[in-house]
Amino acid sequence: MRITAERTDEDTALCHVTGELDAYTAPDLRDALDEQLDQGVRWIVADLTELTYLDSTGLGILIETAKKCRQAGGDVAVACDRKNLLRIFQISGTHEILNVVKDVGAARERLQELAQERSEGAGGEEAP
Amino acid sequence: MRITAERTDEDTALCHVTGELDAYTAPDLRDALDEQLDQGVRWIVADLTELTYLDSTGLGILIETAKKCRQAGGDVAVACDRKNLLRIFQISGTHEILNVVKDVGAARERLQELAQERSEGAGGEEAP
Amino acid sequence: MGARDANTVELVLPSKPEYLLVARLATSGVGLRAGLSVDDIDDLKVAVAEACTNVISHAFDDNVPPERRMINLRMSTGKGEMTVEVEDEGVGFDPEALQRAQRNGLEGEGGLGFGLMRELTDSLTVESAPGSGTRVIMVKRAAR
Amino acid sequence: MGARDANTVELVLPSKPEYLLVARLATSGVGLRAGLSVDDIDDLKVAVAEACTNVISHAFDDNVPPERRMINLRMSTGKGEMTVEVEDEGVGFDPEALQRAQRNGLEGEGGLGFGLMRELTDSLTVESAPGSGTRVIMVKRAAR
Ligand SMILES: Nc1ncnc2c1ncn2[C@@H]1O[C@H](COP(=O)(O)OP(=O)(O)O)[C@@H](O)[C@H]1O
Ligand SMILES: Nc1ncnc2c1ncn2[C@@H]1O[C@H](COP(=O)(O)OP(=O)(O)O)[C@@H](O)[C@H]1O
Repeated sequence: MRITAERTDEDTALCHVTGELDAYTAPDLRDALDEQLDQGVRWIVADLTELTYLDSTGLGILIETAKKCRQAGGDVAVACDRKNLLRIFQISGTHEILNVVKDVGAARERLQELAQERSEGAGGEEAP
Repeated sequence: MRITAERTDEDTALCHVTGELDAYTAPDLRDALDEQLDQGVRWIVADLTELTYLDSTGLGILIETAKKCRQAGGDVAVACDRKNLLRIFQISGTHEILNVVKDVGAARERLQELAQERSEGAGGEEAP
Repeated sequence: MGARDANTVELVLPSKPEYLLVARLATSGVGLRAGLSVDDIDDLKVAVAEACTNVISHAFDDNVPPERRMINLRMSTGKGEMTVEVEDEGVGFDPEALQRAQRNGLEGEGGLGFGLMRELTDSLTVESAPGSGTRVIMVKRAAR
Repeated sequence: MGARDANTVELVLPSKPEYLLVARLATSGVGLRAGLSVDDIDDLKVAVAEACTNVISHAFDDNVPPERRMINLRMSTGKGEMTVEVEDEGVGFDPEALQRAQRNGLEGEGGLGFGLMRELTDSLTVESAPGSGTRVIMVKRAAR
Protein backbone atom coordinates (compact mmCIF):
# COMPACT_ATOMS: atom_id res chain seq x y z
CA MET A 1 0.00 0.00 0.00
CA ARG A 2 1.15 3.55 -0.74
CA ILE A 3 -0.38 6.73 0.65
CA THR A 4 0.07 10.29 -0.52
CA ALA A 5 -1.82 13.13 1.15
CA GLU A 6 -2.12 16.66 -0.22
CA ARG A 7 -3.77 19.64 1.41
CA THR A 8 -6.08 21.16 -1.17
CA ASP A 9 -7.39 23.82 1.17
CA GLU A 10 -6.89 24.99 4.75
CA ASP A 11 -9.23 22.32 6.15
CA THR A 12 -9.42 19.87 3.22
CA ALA A 13 -7.11 17.01 2.20
CA LEU A 14 -6.97 14.61 -0.72
CA CYS A 15 -5.47 11.20 0.18
CA HIS A 16 -4.55 8.69 -2.51
CA VAL A 17 -4.31 5.13 -1.22
CA THR A 18 -3.03 2.52 -3.68
CA GLY A 19 -2.34 -1.21 -3.38
CA GLU A 20 -3.70 -3.40 -0.61
CA LEU A 21 -5.26 -2.11 2.61
CA ASP A 22 -5.40 -4.81 5.28
CA ALA A 23 -4.46 -5.17 8.96
CA TYR A 24 -0.78 -5.11 7.96
CA THR A 25 -0.89 -1.81 6.08
CA ALA A 26 -3.77 -0.21 8.01
CA PRO A 27 -1.62 1.43 10.72
CA ASP A 28 0.14 3.51 8.06
CA LEU A 29 -3.19 4.80 6.76
CA ARG A 30 -4.44 5.54 10.26
CA ASP A 31 -1.26 7.53 10.98
CA ALA A 32 -1.51 9.47 7.72
CA LEU A 33 -5.16 10.38 8.32
CA ASP A 34 -4.58 11.27 11.97
CA GLU A 35 -1.75 13.56 10.91
CA GLN A 36 -4.14 15.42 8.63
CA LEU A 37 -6.75 15.69 11.38
CA ASP A 38 -4.09 17.00 13.79
CA GLN A 39 -3.26 19.72 11.30
CA GLY A 40 -6.84 20.96 11.29
CA VAL A 41 -8.18 19.04 8.30
CA ARG A 42 -11.86 18.11 8.66
CA TRP A 43 -12.87 17.41 5.04
CA ILE A 44 -11.14 14.39 3.51
CA VAL A 45 -11.40 12.92 0.02
CA ALA A 46 -10.08 9.34 0.18
CA ASP A 47 -9.08 8.35 -3.36
CA LEU A 48 -9.32 4.55 -3.39
CA THR A 49 -9.60 4.28 -7.18
CA GLU A 50 -6.22 2.52 -7.29
CA LEU A 51 -6.81 0.42 -4.19
CA THR A 52 -7.05 -3.28 -5.04
CA TYR A 53 -7.92 -4.79 -1.66
CA LEU A 54 -10.06 -3.65 1.27
CA ASP A 55 -11.57 -5.44 4.26
CA SER A 56 -13.12 -4.62 7.62
CA THR A 57 -9.85 -3.29 9.03
CA GLY A 58 -9.69 -0.63 6.32
CA LEU A 59 -13.42 0.07 6.67
CA GLY A 60 -12.89 0.55 10.40
CA ILE A 61 -10.29 3.24 9.81
CA LEU A 62 -12.44 5.04 7.28
CA ILE A 63 -15.46 4.96 9.62
CA GLU A 64 -13.38 6.18 12.55
CA THR A 65 -11.91 8.99 10.45
CA ALA A 66 -15.36 9.99 9.19
CA LYS A 67 -16.56 10.22 12.82
CA LYS A 68 -13.67 12.46 13.79
CA CYS A 69 -14.21 14.66 10.74
CA ARG A 70 -17.90 14.99 11.55
CA GLN A 71 -17.11 15.92 15.14
CA ALA A 72 -15.02 18.75 13.69
CA GLY A 73 -17.87 19.78 11.40
CA GLY A 74 -16.46 18.12 8.28
CA ASP A 75 -16.80 14.70 6.60
CA VAL A 76 -15.16 12.02 4.47
CA ALA A 77 -16.00 11.07 0.88
CA VAL A 78 -14.54 8.00 -0.78
CA ALA A 79 -13.74 7.68 -4.49
CA CYS A 80 -13.95 4.05 -5.58
CA ASP A 81 -14.90 2.42 -8.83
CA ARG A 82 -13.65 -1.15 -8.40
CA LYS A 83 -16.32 -3.83 -8.35
CA ASN A 84 -14.81 -5.97 -5.61
CA LEU A 85 -14.35 -3.01 -3.26
CA LEU A 86 -17.79 -1.54 -3.98
CA ARG A 87 -19.22 -4.88 -2.97
CA ILE A 88 -17.46 -4.58 0.41
CA PHE A 89 -18.88 -1.09 0.99
CA GLN A 90 -22.34 -2.27 -0.03
CA ILE A 91 -22.63 -5.42 2.04
CA SER A 92 -21.07 -3.80 5.10
CA GLY A 93 -23.69 -1.05 4.86
CA THR A 94 -21.00 1.64 4.80
CA HIS A 95 -21.64 2.88 1.26
CA GLU A 96 -23.82 5.80 2.38
CA ILE A 97 -22.14 6.86 5.59
CA LEU A 98 -18.76 6.94 3.84
CA ASN A 99 -20.15 8.89 0.86
CA VAL A 100 -18.75 6.42 -1.66
CA VAL A 101 -18.81 7.83 -5.19
CA LYS A 102 -17.04 6.85 -8.38
CA ASP A 103 -14.18 9.32 -8.71
CA VAL A 104 -12.31 12.14 -7.01
CA GLY A 105 -14.34 14.83 -8.81
CA ALA A 106 -17.60 13.39 -7.52
CA ALA A 107 -16.13 13.04 -4.03
CA ARG A 108 -15.15 16.72 -3.96
CA GLU A 109 -18.64 17.65 -5.09
CA ARG A 110 -20.17 15.46 -2.44
CA LEU A 111 -18.19 17.22 0.29
CA GLN A 112 -19.15 20.61 -1.11
CA GLU A 113 -22.83 19.59 -1.01
CA LEU A 114 -22.43 18.47 2.58
CA ALA A 115 -20.70 21.70 3.56
CA GLN A 116 -23.51 23.64 1.86
CA GLU A 117 -26.22 21.61 3.65
CA ARG A 118 -24.55 22.13 6.98
CA SER A 119 -23.98 25.83 6.56
CA GLU A 120 -27.65 26.18 5.60
CA GLY A 121 -28.73 23.96 8.48
CA ALA A 122 -26.48 25.39 11.17
CA GLY A 123 -25.88 28.75 9.60
CA GLY A 124 -22.14 29.31 9.75
CA GLU A 125 -20.12 26.30 8.57
CA GLU A 126 -17.49 27.17 6.03
CA ALA A 127 -17.52 25.49 2.62
CA PRO A 128 -14.45 23.34 1.88
CA MET B 1 -1.58 -20.33 -19.96
CA ARG B 2 -3.13 -19.73 -23.38
CA ILE B 3 -1.78 -21.03 -26.69
CA THR B 4 -2.69 -19.96 -30.20
CA ALA B 5 -0.94 -21.48 -33.19
CA GLU B 6 -1.14 -20.15 -36.72
CA ARG B 7 0.38 -21.66 -39.87
CA THR B 8 2.25 -18.88 -41.62
CA ASP B 9 3.51 -21.14 -44.38
CA GLU B 10 3.28 -24.78 -45.47
CA ASP B 11 5.99 -25.87 -43.04
CA THR B 12 6.12 -22.90 -40.65
CA ALA B 13 4.02 -22.07 -37.59
CA LEU B 14 3.84 -19.13 -35.19
CA CYS B 15 2.78 -20.13 -31.65
CA HIS B 16 1.84 -17.51 -29.08
CA VAL B 17 2.09 -18.75 -25.51
CA THR B 18 0.81 -16.40 -22.80
CA GLY B 19 0.54 -16.71 -19.02
CA GLU B 20 2.37 -19.28 -16.95
CA LEU B 21 4.12 -22.36 -18.36
CA ASP B 22 4.78 -24.96 -15.67
CA ALA B 23 4.27 -28.70 -15.20
CA TYR B 24 0.52 -28.07 -14.89
CA THR B 25 0.12 -26.23 -18.20
CA ALA B 26 3.01 -27.90 -20.08
CA PRO B 27 0.99 -30.83 -21.47
CA ASP B 28 -1.22 -28.41 -23.39
CA LEU B 29 1.81 -26.79 -25.00
CA ARG B 30 3.33 -30.16 -25.86
CA ASP B 31 0.07 -31.23 -27.51
CA ALA B 32 -0.22 -27.99 -29.48
CA LEU B 33 3.37 -28.24 -30.75
CA ASP B 34 3.10 -31.94 -31.55
CA GLU B 35 -0.05 -31.21 -33.55
CA GLN B 36 1.90 -28.73 -35.65
CA LEU B 37 4.74 -31.21 -36.17
CA ASP B 38 2.24 -33.90 -37.18
CA GLN B 39 0.88 -31.55 -39.83
CA GLY B 40 4.30 -31.20 -41.43
CA VAL B 41 5.52 -28.06 -39.67
CA ARG B 42 9.28 -28.03 -39.10
CA TRP B 43 9.98 -24.31 -38.55
CA ILE B 44 8.40 -22.92 -35.38
CA VAL B 45 8.46 -19.41 -33.96
CA ALA B 46 7.53 -19.63 -30.25
CA ASP B 47 6.28 -16.21 -29.22
CA LEU B 48 6.89 -16.09 -25.46
CA THR B 49 6.81 -12.28 -25.23
CA GLU B 50 3.61 -12.50 -23.16
CA LEU B 51 4.71 -15.48 -21.09
CA THR B 52 5.22 -14.55 -17.42
CA TYR B 53 6.58 -17.80 -15.99
CA LEU B 54 8.88 -20.53 -17.32
CA ASP B 55 10.86 -23.30 -15.67
CA SER B 56 12.65 -26.53 -16.61
CA THR B 57 9.43 -28.27 -17.62
CA GLY B 58 8.74 -25.63 -20.28
CA LEU B 59 12.40 -25.62 -21.33
CA GLY B 60 12.20 -29.39 -21.72
CA ILE B 61 9.30 -29.11 -24.15
CA LEU B 62 11.00 -26.40 -26.18
CA ILE B 63 14.24 -28.42 -26.38
CA GLU B 64 12.35 -31.56 -27.38
CA THR B 65 10.41 -29.66 -30.04
CA ALA B 66 13.60 -28.09 -31.38
CA LYS B 67 15.14 -31.57 -31.70
CA LYS B 68 12.14 -32.86 -33.64
CA CYS B 69 12.15 -29.81 -35.92
CA ARG B 70 15.86 -30.26 -36.59
CA GLN B 71 15.34 -33.91 -37.42
CA ALA B 72 12.84 -32.74 -40.03
CA GLY B 73 15.33 -30.20 -41.36
CA GLY B 74 13.81 -27.18 -39.56
CA ASP B 75 14.30 -25.45 -36.22
CA VAL B 76 12.72 -23.44 -33.42
CA ALA B 77 13.29 -19.77 -32.58
CA VAL B 78 11.97 -18.22 -29.38
CA ALA B 79 10.83 -14.60 -29.02
CA CYS B 80 11.29 -13.44 -25.43
CA ASP B 81 12.08 -10.08 -23.91
CA ARG B 82 11.24 -10.58 -20.24
CA LYS B 83 14.15 -10.31 -17.84
CA ASN B 84 13.14 -13.17 -15.53
CA LEU B 85 12.63 -15.60 -18.43
CA LEU B 86 15.82 -14.57 -20.24
CA ARG B 87 17.67 -15.39 -17.04
CA ILE B 88 16.22 -18.92 -17.15
CA PHE B 89 17.34 -19.41 -20.76
CA GLN B 90 20.80 -18.04 -19.95
CA ILE B 91 21.59 -20.02 -16.81
CA SER B 92 20.20 -23.23 -18.26
CA GLY B 93 22.50 -22.78 -21.25
CA THR B 94 19.56 -23.04 -23.68
CA HIS B 95 19.71 -19.46 -24.99
CA GLU B 96 21.69 -20.40 -28.10
CA ILE B 97 20.25 -23.78 -28.94
CA LEU B 98 16.72 -22.39 -28.72
CA ASN B 99 17.60 -19.31 -30.81
CA VAL B 100 16.20 -16.90 -28.24
CA VAL B 101 15.77 -13.40 -29.67
CA LYS B 102 13.80 -10.42 -28.53
CA ASP B 103 10.68 -10.40 -30.72
CA VAL B 104 8.73 -12.31 -33.33
CA GLY B 105 10.30 -10.37 -36.21
CA ALA B 106 13.80 -11.29 -35.09
CA ALA B 107 12.72 -14.91 -34.58
CA ARG B 108 11.41 -15.14 -38.14
CA GLU B 109 14.68 -13.68 -39.42
CA ARG B 110 16.68 -16.12 -37.36
CA LEU B 111 14.80 -19.05 -38.90
CA GLN B 112 15.30 -17.62 -42.38
CA GLU B 113 19.03 -17.35 -41.72
CA LEU B 114 19.11 -20.95 -40.52
CA ALA B 115 17.19 -22.13 -43.58
CA GLN B 116 19.61 -20.21 -45.78
CA GLU B 117 22.67 -21.69 -44.04
CA ARG B 118 21.30 -25.18 -44.37
CA SER B 119 20.33 -24.89 -48.00
CA GLU B 120 23.83 -23.57 -48.69
CA GLY B 121 25.42 -26.30 -46.55
CA ALA B 122 23.28 -29.21 -47.74
CA GLY B 123 22.13 -27.80 -51.04
CA GLY B 124 18.39 -28.31 -51.23
CA GLU B 125 16.54 -27.29 -48.04
CA GLU B 126 13.62 -25.02 -48.69
CA ALA B 127 13.52 -21.61 -47.03
CA PRO B 128 10.61 -21.15 -44.59
CA MET C 1 -9.64 -30.49 11.37
CA GLY C 2 -11.38 -32.88 8.97
CA ALA C 3 -9.71 -35.80 7.22
CA ARG C 4 -7.03 -34.91 4.72
CA ASP C 5 -7.72 -35.88 1.15
CA ALA C 6 -5.85 -35.67 -2.12
CA ASN C 7 -7.16 -32.15 -2.80
CA THR C 8 -6.41 -30.47 0.50
CA VAL C 9 -3.89 -27.70 1.05
CA GLU C 10 -2.75 -26.96 4.57
CA LEU C 11 -1.16 -23.69 5.55
CA VAL C 12 0.19 -22.73 8.95
CA LEU C 13 0.88 -19.02 9.33
CA PRO C 14 2.27 -16.98 12.20
CA SER C 15 -0.61 -15.04 13.76
CA LYS C 16 0.70 -11.68 12.56
CA PRO C 17 -0.70 -9.12 10.10
CA GLU C 18 2.26 -9.50 7.74
CA TYR C 19 1.11 -13.00 6.80
CA LEU C 20 -2.44 -12.02 5.75
CA LEU C 21 -1.05 -11.51 2.25
CA VAL C 22 0.12 -15.14 2.16
CA ALA C 23 -3.35 -16.33 3.22
CA ARG C 24 -4.93 -14.30 0.41
CA LEU C 25 -2.44 -15.48 -2.22
CA ALA C 26 -2.95 -19.12 -1.24
CA THR C 27 -6.72 -18.58 -1.44
CA SER C 28 -6.27 -17.18 -4.97
CA GLY C 29 -4.14 -20.09 -6.09
CA VAL C 30 -6.44 -22.79 -4.76
CA GLY C 31 -9.51 -20.86 -5.92
CA LEU C 32 -8.21 -20.69 -9.49
CA ARG C 33 -7.65 -24.43 -9.48
CA ALA C 34 -11.11 -24.97 -7.97
CA GLY C 35 -12.57 -23.16 -10.98
CA LEU C 36 -13.88 -20.15 -9.05
CA SER C 37 -14.30 -16.91 -10.97
CA VAL C 38 -12.09 -13.91 -10.27
CA ASP C 39 -15.05 -12.23 -8.50
CA ASP C 40 -15.68 -15.27 -6.32
CA ILE C 41 -11.99 -15.42 -5.47
CA ASP C 42 -11.99 -11.72 -4.54
CA ASP C 43 -14.89 -12.37 -2.18
CA LEU C 44 -13.32 -15.44 -0.63
CA LYS C 45 -10.00 -13.63 -0.13
CA VAL C 46 -11.74 -11.04 2.02
CA ALA C 47 -13.66 -13.70 3.97
CA VAL C 48 -10.46 -15.66 4.67
CA ALA C 49 -8.61 -12.49 5.65
CA GLU C 50 -11.43 -11.56 8.04
CA ALA C 51 -11.19 -14.92 9.79
CA CYS C 52 -7.38 -14.62 9.98
CA THR C 53 -7.55 -11.02 11.20
CA ASN C 54 -9.84 -12.22 14.00
CA VAL C 55 -7.24 -14.79 15.05
CA ILE C 56 -4.57 -12.08 15.05
CA SER C 57 -6.73 -9.62 17.01
CA HIS C 58 -8.60 -11.83 19.42
CA ALA C 59 -7.28 -15.38 19.76
CA PHE C 60 -4.14 -15.12 21.86
CA ASP C 61 -3.49 -13.80 25.34
CA ASP C 62 -0.28 -11.86 25.82
CA ASN C 63 1.24 -14.76 27.73
CA VAL C 64 1.21 -17.08 24.69
CA PRO C 65 4.72 -17.03 23.19
CA PRO C 66 4.86 -15.76 19.57
CA GLU C 67 6.07 -19.07 18.14
CA ARG C 68 2.91 -20.74 19.48
CA ARG C 69 0.51 -18.20 17.99
CA MET C 70 -0.46 -19.78 14.71
CA ILE C 71 -3.28 -19.59 12.19
CA ASN C 72 -4.09 -23.00 10.71
CA LEU C 73 -5.72 -22.90 7.32
CA ARG C 74 -7.04 -25.83 5.36
CA MET C 75 -8.31 -25.31 1.84
CA SER C 76 -9.99 -28.05 -0.10
CA THR C 77 -11.68 -28.22 -3.44
CA GLY C 78 -14.31 -30.45 -4.91
CA LYS C 79 -17.31 -30.44 -7.25
CA GLY C 80 -17.13 -26.76 -8.20
CA GLU C 81 -16.63 -25.49 -4.68
CA MET C 82 -13.88 -24.54 -2.30
CA THR C 83 -13.92 -24.94 1.47
CA VAL C 84 -11.62 -22.99 3.76
CA GLU C 85 -11.20 -23.75 7.44
CA VAL C 86 -9.45 -21.18 9.61
CA GLU C 87 -8.54 -22.55 12.99
CA ASP C 88 -6.68 -21.37 16.05
CA GLU C 89 -5.88 -22.82 19.45
CA GLY C 90 -6.57 -19.53 21.19
CA VAL C 91 -8.98 -18.26 23.85
CA GLY C 92 -12.17 -19.03 21.95
CA PHE C 93 -15.50 -17.27 22.49
CA ASP C 94 -19.22 -17.97 22.64
CA PRO C 95 -20.64 -17.61 19.11
CA GLU C 96 -24.23 -17.66 20.42
CA ALA C 97 -23.61 -14.78 22.78
CA LEU C 98 -22.23 -12.89 19.80
CA GLN C 99 -25.34 -13.67 17.73
CA ARG C 100 -27.59 -12.55 20.57
CA ALA C 101 -25.65 -9.33 20.93
CA GLN C 102 -25.94 -8.69 17.18
CA ARG C 103 -29.66 -9.42 17.19
CA ASN C 104 -30.00 -6.91 20.01
CA GLY C 105 -28.56 -4.28 17.74
CA LEU C 106 -25.16 -3.97 19.36
CA GLU C 107 -23.32 -4.78 16.15
CA GLY C 108 -22.49 -1.12 15.70
CA GLU C 109 -19.60 -1.58 18.11
CA GLY C 110 -17.13 -3.63 16.08
CA GLY C 111 -18.25 -6.84 14.47
CA LEU C 112 -18.08 -6.19 10.72
CA GLY C 113 -15.91 -9.28 10.35
CA PHE C 114 -18.47 -12.06 10.67
CA GLY C 115 -21.01 -10.04 8.71
CA LEU C 116 -18.64 -9.86 5.76
CA MET C 117 -17.70 -13.53 6.04
CA ARG C 118 -21.40 -14.47 5.96
CA GLU C 119 -22.23 -12.25 2.98
CA LEU C 120 -19.13 -13.18 0.97
CA THR C 121 -19.45 -16.96 1.20
CA ASP C 122 -22.18 -19.51 0.51
CA SER C 123 -21.89 -21.11 3.92
CA LEU C 124 -20.32 -20.03 7.21
CA THR C 125 -19.91 -22.22 10.28
CA VAL C 126 -18.30 -20.98 13.49
CA GLU C 127 -17.16 -23.51 16.09
CA SER C 128 -15.78 -21.93 19.22
CA ALA C 129 -16.03 -22.03 22.99
CA PRO C 130 -14.18 -20.05 25.65
CA GLY C 131 -10.93 -21.85 26.35
CA SER C 132 -10.97 -24.23 23.43
CA GLY C 133 -9.99 -22.33 20.31
CA THR C 134 -11.97 -21.37 17.25
CA ARG C 135 -12.68 -22.91 13.88
CA VAL C 136 -14.40 -21.01 11.08
CA ILE C 137 -15.50 -23.04 8.05
CA MET C 138 -16.45 -21.22 4.87
CA VAL C 139 -17.68 -22.66 1.58
CA LYS C 140 -17.68 -20.79 -1.73
CA ARG C 141 -19.41 -22.33 -4.72
CA ALA C 142 -18.50 -21.59 -8.30
CA ALA C 143 -21.28 -19.61 -9.99
CA ARG C 144 -22.56 -21.73 -12.87
CA MET D 1 12.13 -30.19 9.49
CA GLY D 2 13.87 -27.65 11.72
CA ALA D 3 12.34 -25.98 14.76
CA ARG D 4 9.35 -23.75 14.12
CA ASP D 5 9.78 -20.12 14.98
CA ALA D 6 7.58 -17.06 14.95
CA ASN D 7 8.43 -16.32 11.30
CA THR D 8 7.84 -19.70 9.73
CA VAL D 9 5.13 -20.55 7.23
CA GLU D 10 4.28 -24.18 6.63
CA LEU D 11 2.47 -25.36 3.55
CA VAL D 12 1.38 -28.88 2.74
CA LEU D 13 0.38 -29.40 -0.88
CA PRO D 14 -0.90 -32.42 -2.75
CA SER D 15 1.91 -33.72 -4.96
CA LYS D 16 0.16 -32.69 -8.19
CA PRO D 17 1.05 -30.17 -10.89
CA GLU D 18 -2.08 -28.08 -10.22
CA TYR D 19 -0.69 -26.98 -6.87
CA LEU D 20 2.61 -25.61 -8.19
CA LEU D 21 0.84 -22.27 -8.59
CA VAL D 22 0.03 -22.24 -4.86
CA ALA D 23 3.69 -22.93 -4.01
CA ARG D 24 4.76 -20.02 -6.20
CA LEU D 25 2.16 -17.63 -4.80
CA ALA D 26 3.13 -18.48 -1.23
CA THR D 27 6.77 -17.92 -2.14
CA SER D 28 5.86 -14.48 -3.51
CA GLY D 29 3.93 -13.51 -0.41
CA VAL D 30 6.59 -14.58 2.06
CA GLY D 31 9.34 -13.16 -0.17
CA LEU D 32 7.67 -9.74 -0.24
CA ARG D 33 7.47 -9.74 3.54
CA ALA D 34 11.11 -10.89 3.73
CA GLY D 35 12.06 -7.78 1.78
CA LEU D 36 13.26 -9.63 -1.33
CA SER D 37 13.17 -7.72 -4.61
CA VAL D 38 10.76 -8.68 -7.37
CA ASP D 39 13.69 -10.17 -9.34
CA ASP D 40 14.84 -12.23 -6.36
CA ILE D 41 11.29 -13.44 -5.84
CA ASP D 42 11.01 -14.43 -9.51
CA ASP D 43 14.18 -16.49 -9.14
CA LEU D 44 13.07 -18.13 -5.91
CA LYS D 45 9.66 -18.97 -7.38
CA VAL D 46 11.36 -20.98 -10.13
CA ALA D 47 13.71 -22.69 -7.66
CA VAL D 48 10.80 -23.68 -5.39
CA ALA D 49 8.75 -24.88 -8.35
CA GLU D 50 11.70 -27.01 -9.54
CA ALA D 51 11.95 -28.72 -6.16
CA CYS D 52 8.19 -29.28 -6.08
CA THR D 53 8.13 -30.53 -9.67
CA ASN D 54 10.78 -33.09 -8.68
CA VAL D 55 8.58 -34.34 -5.86
CA ILE D 56 5.66 -34.65 -8.28
CA SER D 57 7.76 -36.42 -10.95
CA HIS D 58 10.06 -38.61 -8.91
CA ALA D 59 9.15 -39.02 -5.25
CA PHE D 60 6.24 -41.42 -5.19
CA ASP D 61 5.81 -44.97 -6.41
CA ASP D 62 2.50 -45.81 -8.02
CA ASN D 63 1.46 -47.81 -4.97
CA VAL D 64 1.41 -44.75 -2.69
CA PRO D 65 -2.22 -43.62 -2.39
CA PRO D 66 -2.84 -40.05 -3.65
CA GLU D 67 -3.86 -38.70 -0.23
CA ARG D 68 -0.43 -39.68 1.09
CA ARG D 69 1.54 -37.99 -1.68
CA MET D 70 2.34 -34.61 -0.22
CA ILE D 71 4.84 -31.82 -0.71
CA ASN D 72 5.84 -30.22 2.60
CA LEU D 73 7.09 -26.67 2.31
CA ARG D 74 8.49 -24.54 5.08
CA MET D 75 9.34 -20.93 4.42
CA SER D 76 11.10 -18.79 6.97
CA THR D 77 12.44 -15.29 6.95
CA GLY D 78 15.13 -13.54 8.91
CA LYS D 79 17.87 -10.91 8.59
CA GLY D 80 17.23 -10.03 4.94
CA GLU D 81 16.95 -13.60 3.75
CA MET D 82 14.37 -16.27 3.07
CA THR D 83 14.83 -20.00 3.48
CA VAL D 84 12.59 -22.54 1.78
CA GLU D 85 12.60 -26.24 2.61
CA VAL D 86 10.83 -28.61 0.23
CA GLU D 87 10.41 -32.05 1.71
CA ASP D 88 8.77 -35.29 0.75
CA GLU D 89 8.48 -38.73 2.29
CA GLY D 90 9.00 -40.44 -1.03
CA VAL D 91 11.52 -42.86 -2.52
CA GLY D 92 14.58 -40.65 -2.10
CA PHE D 93 17.75 -40.88 -4.17
CA ASP D 94 21.52 -40.65 -3.83
CA PRO D 95 22.52 -37.01 -4.37
CA GLU D 96 26.21 -37.97 -4.66
CA ALA D 97 25.56 -40.42 -7.44
CA LEU D 98 23.70 -37.61 -9.21
CA GLN D 99 26.64 -35.24 -8.75
CA ARG D 100 29.07 -37.85 -10.06
CA ALA D 101 26.89 -38.46 -13.10
CA GLN D 102 26.71 -34.72 -13.78
CA ARG D 103 30.49 -34.34 -13.41
CA ASN D 104 30.88 -37.16 -15.93
CA GLY D 105 28.97 -35.09 -18.44
CA LEU D 106 25.73 -37.01 -18.39
CA GLU D 107 23.66 -33.98 -17.45
CA GLY D 108 22.41 -33.69 -21.01
CA GLU D 109 19.86 -36.35 -20.22
CA GLY D 110 17.40 -34.52 -17.97
CA GLY D 111 18.64 -32.78 -14.87
CA LEU D 112 18.03 -29.09 -15.54
CA GLY D 113 16.14 -28.89 -12.23
CA PHE D 114 18.98 -28.91 -9.72
CA GLY D 115 21.11 -26.75 -11.99
CA LEU D 116 18.44 -24.04 -11.97
CA MET D 117 17.90 -24.36 -8.21
CA ARG D 118 21.64 -23.89 -7.64
CA GLU D 119 21.95 -20.89 -9.95
CA LEU D 120 18.77 -19.17 -8.74
CA THR D 121 19.49 -19.32 -5.00
CA ASP D 122 22.37 -18.31 -2.74
CA SER D 123 22.57 -21.71 -1.10
CA LEU D 124 21.24 -25.16 -2.00
CA THR D 125 21.38 -28.22 0.23
CA VAL D 126 19.97 -31.59 -0.81
CA GLU D 127 19.37 -34.24 1.82
CA SER D 128 18.15 -37.53 0.41
CA ALA D 129 18.80 -41.24 0.52
CA PRO D 130 17.06 -44.12 -1.25
CA GLY D 131 14.10 -45.13 0.88
CA SER D 132 14.06 -42.15 3.21
CA GLY D 133 12.59 -39.17 1.39
CA THR D 134 14.14 -35.95 0.22
CA ARG D 135 14.65 -32.50 1.67
CA VAL D 136 15.88 -29.58 -0.42
CA ILE D 137 16.87 -26.43 1.47
CA MET D 138 17.31 -23.19 -0.44
CA VAL D 139 18.33 -19.78 0.84
CA LYS D 140 17.81 -16.52 -1.04
CA ARG D 141 19.39 -13.34 0.33
CA ALA D 142 18.05 -9.88 -0.35
CA ALA D 143 20.44 -7.96 -2.60
CA ARG D 144 21.62 -4.89 -0.66
N1 LIG E 1 -10.53 -16.44 16.50
C1 LIG E 1 -11.16 -15.81 17.53
N2 LIG E 1 -10.74 -16.01 18.81
C2 LIG E 1 -11.36 -15.38 19.84
N3 LIG E 1 -12.41 -14.53 19.68
C3 LIG E 1 -12.87 -14.30 18.43
C4 LIG E 1 -12.27 -14.92 17.31
N4 LIG E 1 -12.93 -14.50 16.21
C5 LIG E 1 -13.90 -13.68 16.64
N5 LIG E 1 -13.88 -13.55 17.97
C6 LIG E 1 -14.82 -12.75 18.78
O1 LIG E 1 -15.94 -12.42 17.99
C7 LIG E 1 -16.13 -11.00 17.95
C8 LIG E 1 -16.72 -10.53 16.63
O2 LIG E 1 -15.80 -10.69 15.56
P1 LIG E 1 -15.97 -9.84 14.23
O3 LIG E 1 -17.38 -9.96 13.75
O4 LIG E 1 -14.95 -10.28 13.27
O5 LIG E 1 -15.73 -8.33 14.67
P2 LIG E 1 -14.48 -7.60 15.31
O6 LIG E 1 -13.27 -8.46 15.09
O7 LIG E 1 -14.42 -6.31 14.60
O8 LIG E 1 -14.82 -7.45 16.77
C9 LIG E 1 -14.76 -10.43 18.27
O9 LIG E 1 -14.85 -9.14 18.82
C10 LIG E 1 -14.21 -11.45 19.25
O10 LIG E 1 -14.70 -11.20 20.56
N1 LIG F 1 12.15 -35.45 -4.56
C1 LIG F 1 12.80 -36.41 -5.24
N2 LIG F 1 12.55 -37.72 -5.00
C2 LIG F 1 13.20 -38.69 -5.68
N3 LIG F 1 14.13 -38.46 -6.62
C3 LIG F 1 14.43 -37.18 -6.92
C4 LIG F 1 13.79 -36.10 -6.25
N4 LIG F 1 14.30 -34.94 -6.72
C5 LIG F 1 15.22 -35.28 -7.64
N5 LIG F 1 15.31 -36.63 -7.77
C6 LIG F 1 16.24 -37.35 -8.65
O1 LIG F 1 17.24 -36.45 -9.10
C7 LIG F 1 17.29 -36.43 -10.52
C8 LIG F 1 17.69 -35.06 -11.06
O2 LIG F 1 16.70 -34.09 -10.83
P1 LIG F 1 16.63 -32.77 -11.70
O3 LIG F 1 18.00 -32.14 -11.71
O4 LIG F 1 15.56 -31.90 -11.17
O5 LIG F 1 16.28 -33.23 -13.16
P2 LIG F 1 15.04 -34.03 -13.76
O6 LIG F 1 13.94 -33.91 -12.78
O7 LIG F 1 14.77 -33.34 -15.05
O8 LIG F 1 15.53 -35.45 -13.93
C9 LIG F 1 15.91 -36.88 -10.96
O9 LIG F 1 15.91 -37.43 -12.23
C10 LIG F 1 15.56 -37.90 -9.88
O10 LIG F 1 16.14 -39.15 -10.15
